[in-house]
Amino acid sequence: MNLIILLAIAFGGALITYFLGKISQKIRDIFAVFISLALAVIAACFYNVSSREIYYTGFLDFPFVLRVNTFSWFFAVTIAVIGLFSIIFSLNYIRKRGNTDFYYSMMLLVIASMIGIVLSGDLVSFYIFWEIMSWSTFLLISYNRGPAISAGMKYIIMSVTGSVVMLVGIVSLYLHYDTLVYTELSGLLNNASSGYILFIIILFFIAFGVKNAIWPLHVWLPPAHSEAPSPFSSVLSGILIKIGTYGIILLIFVIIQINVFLNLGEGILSVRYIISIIGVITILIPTFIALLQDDAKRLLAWSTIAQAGYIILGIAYGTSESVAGGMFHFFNHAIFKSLLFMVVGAVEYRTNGVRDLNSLGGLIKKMPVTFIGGLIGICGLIGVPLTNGFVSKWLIYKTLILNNSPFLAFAALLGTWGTILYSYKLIHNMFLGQLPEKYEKIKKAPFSMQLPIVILSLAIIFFGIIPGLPLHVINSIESGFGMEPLTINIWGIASDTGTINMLNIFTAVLVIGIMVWLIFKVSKKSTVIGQYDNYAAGTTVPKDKYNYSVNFYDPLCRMISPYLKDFIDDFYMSLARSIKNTGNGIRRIYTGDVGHYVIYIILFLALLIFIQINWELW
Amino acid sequence: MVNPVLLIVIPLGLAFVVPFFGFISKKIEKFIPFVALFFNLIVSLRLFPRVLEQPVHVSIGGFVPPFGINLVAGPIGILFTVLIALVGFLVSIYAFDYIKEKDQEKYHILYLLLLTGATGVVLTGDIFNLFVFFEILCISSYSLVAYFGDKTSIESAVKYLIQGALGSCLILMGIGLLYGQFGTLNMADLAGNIKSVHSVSIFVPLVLFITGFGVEAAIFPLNAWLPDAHSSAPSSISAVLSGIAIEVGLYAMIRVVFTLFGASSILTFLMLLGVITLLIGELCAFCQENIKRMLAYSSIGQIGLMLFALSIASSYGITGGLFQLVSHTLGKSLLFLAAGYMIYRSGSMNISSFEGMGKRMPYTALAFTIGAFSIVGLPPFIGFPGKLMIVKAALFEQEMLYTVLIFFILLATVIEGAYYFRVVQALYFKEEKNTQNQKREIAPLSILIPIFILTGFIVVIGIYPKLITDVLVSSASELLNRADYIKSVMP
Amino acid sequence: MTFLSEYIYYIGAFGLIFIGLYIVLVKKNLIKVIIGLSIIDTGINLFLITIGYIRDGTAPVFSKPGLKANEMVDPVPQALVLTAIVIGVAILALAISLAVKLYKHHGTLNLRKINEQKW
Amino acid sequence: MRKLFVILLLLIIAGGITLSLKEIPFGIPKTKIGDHFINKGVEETGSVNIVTSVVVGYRGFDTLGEITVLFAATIGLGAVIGTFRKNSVNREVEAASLIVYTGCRFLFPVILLVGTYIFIHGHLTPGGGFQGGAIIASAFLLMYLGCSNKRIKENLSKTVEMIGGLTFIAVGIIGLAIGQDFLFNFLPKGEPAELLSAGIIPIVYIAIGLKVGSELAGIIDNLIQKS
Amino acid sequence: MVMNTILEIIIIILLAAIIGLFFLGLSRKIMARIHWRYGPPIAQPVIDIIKLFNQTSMSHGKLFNFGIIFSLSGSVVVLLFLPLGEMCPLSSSGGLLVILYCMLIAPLGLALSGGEAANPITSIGISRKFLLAFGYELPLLLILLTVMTHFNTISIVDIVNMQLQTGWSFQHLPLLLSGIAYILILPAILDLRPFELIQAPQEISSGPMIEYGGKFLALATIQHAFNVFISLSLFTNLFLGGAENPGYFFLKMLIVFIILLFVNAVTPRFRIEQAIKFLWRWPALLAFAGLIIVSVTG
Repeated sequence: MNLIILLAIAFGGALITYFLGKISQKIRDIFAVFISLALAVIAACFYNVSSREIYYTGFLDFPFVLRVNTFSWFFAVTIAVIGLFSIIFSLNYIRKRGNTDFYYSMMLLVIASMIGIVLSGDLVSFYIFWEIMSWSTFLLISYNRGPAISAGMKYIIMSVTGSVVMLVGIVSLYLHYDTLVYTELSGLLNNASSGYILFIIILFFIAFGVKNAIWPLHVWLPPAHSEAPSPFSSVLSGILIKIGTYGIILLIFVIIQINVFLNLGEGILSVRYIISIIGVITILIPTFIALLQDDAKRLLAWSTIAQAGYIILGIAYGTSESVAGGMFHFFNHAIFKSLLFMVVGAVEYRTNGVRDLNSLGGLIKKMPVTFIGGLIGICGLIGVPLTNGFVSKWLIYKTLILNNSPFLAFAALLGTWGTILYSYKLIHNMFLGQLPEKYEKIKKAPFSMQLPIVILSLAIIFFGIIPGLPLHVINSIESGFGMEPLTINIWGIASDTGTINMLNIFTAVLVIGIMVWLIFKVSKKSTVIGQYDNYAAGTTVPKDKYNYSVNFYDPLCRMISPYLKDFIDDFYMSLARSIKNTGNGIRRIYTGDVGHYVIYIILFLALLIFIQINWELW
Repeated sequence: MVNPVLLIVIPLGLAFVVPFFGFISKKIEKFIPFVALFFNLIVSLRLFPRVLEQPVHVSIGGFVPPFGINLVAGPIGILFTVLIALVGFLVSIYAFDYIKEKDQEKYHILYLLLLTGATGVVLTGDIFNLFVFFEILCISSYSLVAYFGDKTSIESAVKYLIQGALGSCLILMGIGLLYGQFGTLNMADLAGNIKSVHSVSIFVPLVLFITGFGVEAAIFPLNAWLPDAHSSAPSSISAVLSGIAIEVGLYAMIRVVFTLFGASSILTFLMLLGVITLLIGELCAFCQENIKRMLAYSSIGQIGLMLFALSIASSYGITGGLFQLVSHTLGKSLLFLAAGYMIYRSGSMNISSFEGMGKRMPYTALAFTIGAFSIVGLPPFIGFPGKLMIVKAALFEQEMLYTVLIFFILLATVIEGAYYFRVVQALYFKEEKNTQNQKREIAPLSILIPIFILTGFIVVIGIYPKLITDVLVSSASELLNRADYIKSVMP
Repeated sequence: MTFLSEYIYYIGAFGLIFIGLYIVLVKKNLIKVIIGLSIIDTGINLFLITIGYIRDGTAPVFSKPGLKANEMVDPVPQALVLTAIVIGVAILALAISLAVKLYKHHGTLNLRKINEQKW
Repeated sequence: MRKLFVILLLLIIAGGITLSLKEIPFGIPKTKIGDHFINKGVEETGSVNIVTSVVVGYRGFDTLGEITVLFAATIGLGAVIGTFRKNSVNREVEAASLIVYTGCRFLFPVILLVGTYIFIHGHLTPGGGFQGGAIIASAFLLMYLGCSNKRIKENLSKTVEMIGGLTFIAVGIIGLAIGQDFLFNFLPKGEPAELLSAGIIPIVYIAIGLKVGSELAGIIDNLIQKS
Repeated sequence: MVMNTILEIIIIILLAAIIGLFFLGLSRKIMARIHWRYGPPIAQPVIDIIKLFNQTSMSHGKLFNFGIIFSLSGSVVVLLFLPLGEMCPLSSSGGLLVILYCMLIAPLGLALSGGEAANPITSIGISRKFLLAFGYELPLLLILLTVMTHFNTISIVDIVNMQLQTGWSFQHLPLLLSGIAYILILPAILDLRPFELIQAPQEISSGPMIEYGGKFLALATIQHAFNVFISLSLFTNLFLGGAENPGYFFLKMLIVFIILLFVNAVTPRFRIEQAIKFLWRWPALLAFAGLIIVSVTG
């Protein structure tokens, strides 16, 4: 199979989908699913293939290179698979909405451009795909109208800011080294001055940081994730922001190379440490802000930022365990976060767009499969043992502790405990508690929604018990980067400094669980009662009156909320306002009085002459 | 043997005979610009390969320069003629249905004259002849701005005329001063005599030229006419004004600065001026509610960007600047055409009146979106290579000033993005308030064809910039190698 | 005095130009501004002619035999002026027609008051 | 304040221009191309009026541009003025007295004749297409002023104008067609100072005269009729 | 080998259950004595459990059942990671970090189970439970990190072994600070006054447990007993040098527990915000100081 064919299918599929939709909705749906399935399958076929080809030279003499190795394969497959699931999820979700052709076509375009990003082997084509991804994402975020419009605006402005800055970096690299192909570029920076490397890192980091929603570049993410259509939110949160992670890995490990990166700066002021600290801030602040949210998707959005912080922390810390943890967490986060967005999306779909946590509740009886998906999803998010999130976080913590960075570890761990709070709030307020009467008639989610939910839930458990599979891939990526490989077996990691073996834990939990269940089973049977049949000190619980899921963590929220204003957002907004004010001020020079205009002309002339006569500048 | 002079003469002749066709049938008139510009397109494309090898020189009336007037069809000249012919051709198709007012005849004549004037400016090798053609361009654009004859358009035209006439006077003064000193009007001859601009006597004409052409090129602070004029002209004319007229002004300015004076010392100043123009244009555009005013201010910004790139005066810089020029010509024309039709249907120039247009006119809105993305510089559209080349050119200089300026430019790009994306969102993602005319309507073919062709160019060149970069590189070397130019004209 | 006699033509020409410029820059009335533009034009034409002038030169027309070539004034500026005049006329005509329309629309020719198009 | 400021600016510019005028002493001998034209003009173009040989011969292209400018102005003026035709009030014009009326009608052909003479002899005597055209236009102006009931036939004027323009271009293109340059003087130059000399120059000047005359008349017509 | 492990597991579970239940009984007895009452017999919890298993119970649904099972098995799994003397069956499967995470399972299970019950009081209880947990986890994390950084290992077995060589952790200043902090947060972990907010019988009628009856309550009680054992044993292992034999180990735990009971008996209850404020102030500060000292000197 050829890489160009893969890209051609991806982009061609996106285009054709739009026109197919004009013919028949059904054909288009099938075609879209087929295309994304094909992408996933073809991408998977490149496992352990390592190839590289120049496919286009017509662009300003930059050779466009496509390459695949384990690193890009890993990302490409994740993208294709998550993309496939969200397309499937979309089938019902989007059906009754307007402009569906546009939706599918953009969705496929986003996926295609992401695959293009990870497969491209030089920075120019990387940038081109990057930008295509940016604007198609912008169009999709705005798709929901209403508040989505300002969300999309925020996103695209930040994204464009980031990418133009990156462009400077790319061009600067090109001018210094006369090539932008990774393979030729890598290692060339060994001899560069550390100031220059720092300059490059900062430039690229702004771009990747915006996409990856690193604090303080995160402000676009909460509105964008919460206002986008839910299937796209899962793509957005699951993989799209991880393209930023891909970029960071690319920058640190391929272009700059890890040994150069680790030697930048000294001690607490070293670049790796600073980025790690930024990662930790990215974990902590958004975690607590997520606690305060009442909108399910906004909560998940903040959570996404926080989880991205773990990834950055892991990658920037730079030991082979932490990098493995970071990359594994990328993979896990893609799974469980897209799952959670799908869960919220399913609820939203059935309740006609309600995602306010205070007005939902008790849906477990109505949507059991969705609930299980949500439960497993939050377990993964928290990192409960036997889910995939556990292993990746464990790797990060372990290496932080053992390398004497306890404060980073503390912040990361604290973030996890915050995660418990908000993720329980999410599941409790949606599915547990009392079922409001208006939701009595809700049906369970349709099959096209349940299918991805079920598969992704299974994947969480599967990779939680057998972390060795992805870790093996990650290990070979790392050895490709010239890092010390981990000792990995299929159940976990065995090393001198710390061992984890999911099989033992799994067996233990399973056996003990069965034992307890047996005890439970053999003891006297219990009768099942309804939700209003509650103990209420002698009276009955009045219907629809008590919904204690409102303001779930009120005491804590009252305590911390004054400190958690998103002042970065305020800062950007005031920046935007001041730019607008400046513009409004400046345009007053065009007074409308032509007398002024001619004076400008003569003034310009006189000024130039005056300067020349007096100072002879020119 | 194709002679570049035909590029000027044939459209001129056709412009003269438009009234005659008017006698036969009123319907034929509108096809005259179409035919003329089609002819120009063919001729200039046929000239292309020849010009790339070596500039074509034509002396009028058989008198060798500096005694007669000569035309220099170098790569840059032919590049411009192709652009003018192409955009003019497409806009003339657009005008089939767009211009429905009475006095169509006059519109078409003036339109043709405008483009002929522009062609003359880029081809001529004589400074006074350049001035004459420049006046043709200006006078027809004054009239065309006033074409609708309503309150705003007359007001804008008056303001435009006053400033433009002042600019012309300055140019003429400059010509007089130059002629007084060197006794010749041929640009190559003049250039051969001018060694440096340091002395006041040469500097003053230079500044007069810069100011005079700067008015037409809309460089800050000489650009106050532009937002008014571009926003109140008919959209087809706005497209040509924005896409061609100001670029031709910029061409004249750059030609004068580079070739005539070889004034490399003033380039840094022009560069700063470019950045200031860019920032001011974008900031003002950011605050506009009127779509055409917004586009007009955006044109100011783009001109600033081009000026910046051209003033870098390296091969990279000029190539980048010219690429940006091409991309702006195509993109901005497309934007004005698409916006024009939407304004025509919605009856208001307010951005909010565009809400829901994505549903009402899908193709036009799509074209507008692509044009907007291209202007902002998003791949895979034509704006991106231009931006890339400019950044490359600026960073290539390896100087702090350039790096700082490039960040300002990129800031401006972001601002530009902000207001364009706002319109795109209005097109697609805001519901129309008055729901009665939700009906979907397809624009007539004469509107769609030019829009589609422009869109096609934007995408194709965006993906395959090599299509034009070769020409641009040789254009850049033409501009940079002053000595070659002089030698080729005056052996 | 020699200075004046040497440069009186220049002073005249540029005097006109600057008077015109002053009018354009300062006056409010559109008609006056147009007149100013016209004066600038005239000044420039005068300037051009002055450049080509030779002391005691004759018109460059060999209308009768015996005229010496080296006593003739430079014909080029005259040709240029011919063109410039026509251009000036063209601008003037257009400006006046616009002024007429402007008056119809706004009821005034005061340029300070005609500022609907701004910002 | 504004005035002072403007004066200051103008002074600066004046200073600059004065400094640059130092290089252009007044009354200098002819310049390079001026010399060439005077010395070789008659020989090369056959026109004894060197200005004409410059205007139509050496710099004929300028002249083409120039008539185009005028053409553009005429059309533009028509377009600008004509847009409000409906609303314009038909002003009652008092008829001129008989003397004026007759005088005008008498002078009209004479003026036309003078104009024609001037542009036909453009290559021989001072004068030429523009001057002749302007005189012709003044004849029409006279008609408008004196005989308010007479109007130019618009179509006729248009046709004349068109023929003028086309002739110019056709002459130019013939030069191109015979394998020379545009506006090449392909006709025999004849004896200098004869009426039938200087090749294409008289033809071009006649064309210019017709065109300028009809254009200026058209401007007058437009301004009088439609405003 | 495998048989040995299985045997160890069974012994540990049984021991933990016995010790845990004994502590529960003991606490009631001691409290009564402090209150000048006679108090129930020490075996009362066991008697209760046996009785409860024989009562009919009411269930709110599958998650209600699943949650309690999940919770109990989570607690049991944690036991397997804790060295009890020489015995530590799952020592090689992740260490202290896994313990930290597995300790999550139990409250999460209870919360889920209570969630389905849809009783408002349960919701309040759960909310308080998580908040309080968040309150004490902050110092707890600092404490554990101090210990792990000090010994530069994440394996609890290694920690115990090193204490055997170098003496109890309490002897080192940073760990002393952490140890004090741990004692300060222990009542919160064990739901004792002044942090008895979750059950708070007088206030929210046992909170999360309100819907439990019969075997559910029995299982919940067992889980609580395990919880008591786990927290105390963690403390003993980390700071009091663990022990070579279970008896000695038990003694250490008992002393700590009795101290806590005295505190419990004489203090009133915090409000939840006050509790969090307290927890985030003193214990956290102490632990933080400890961590700083460790990371600077280590």
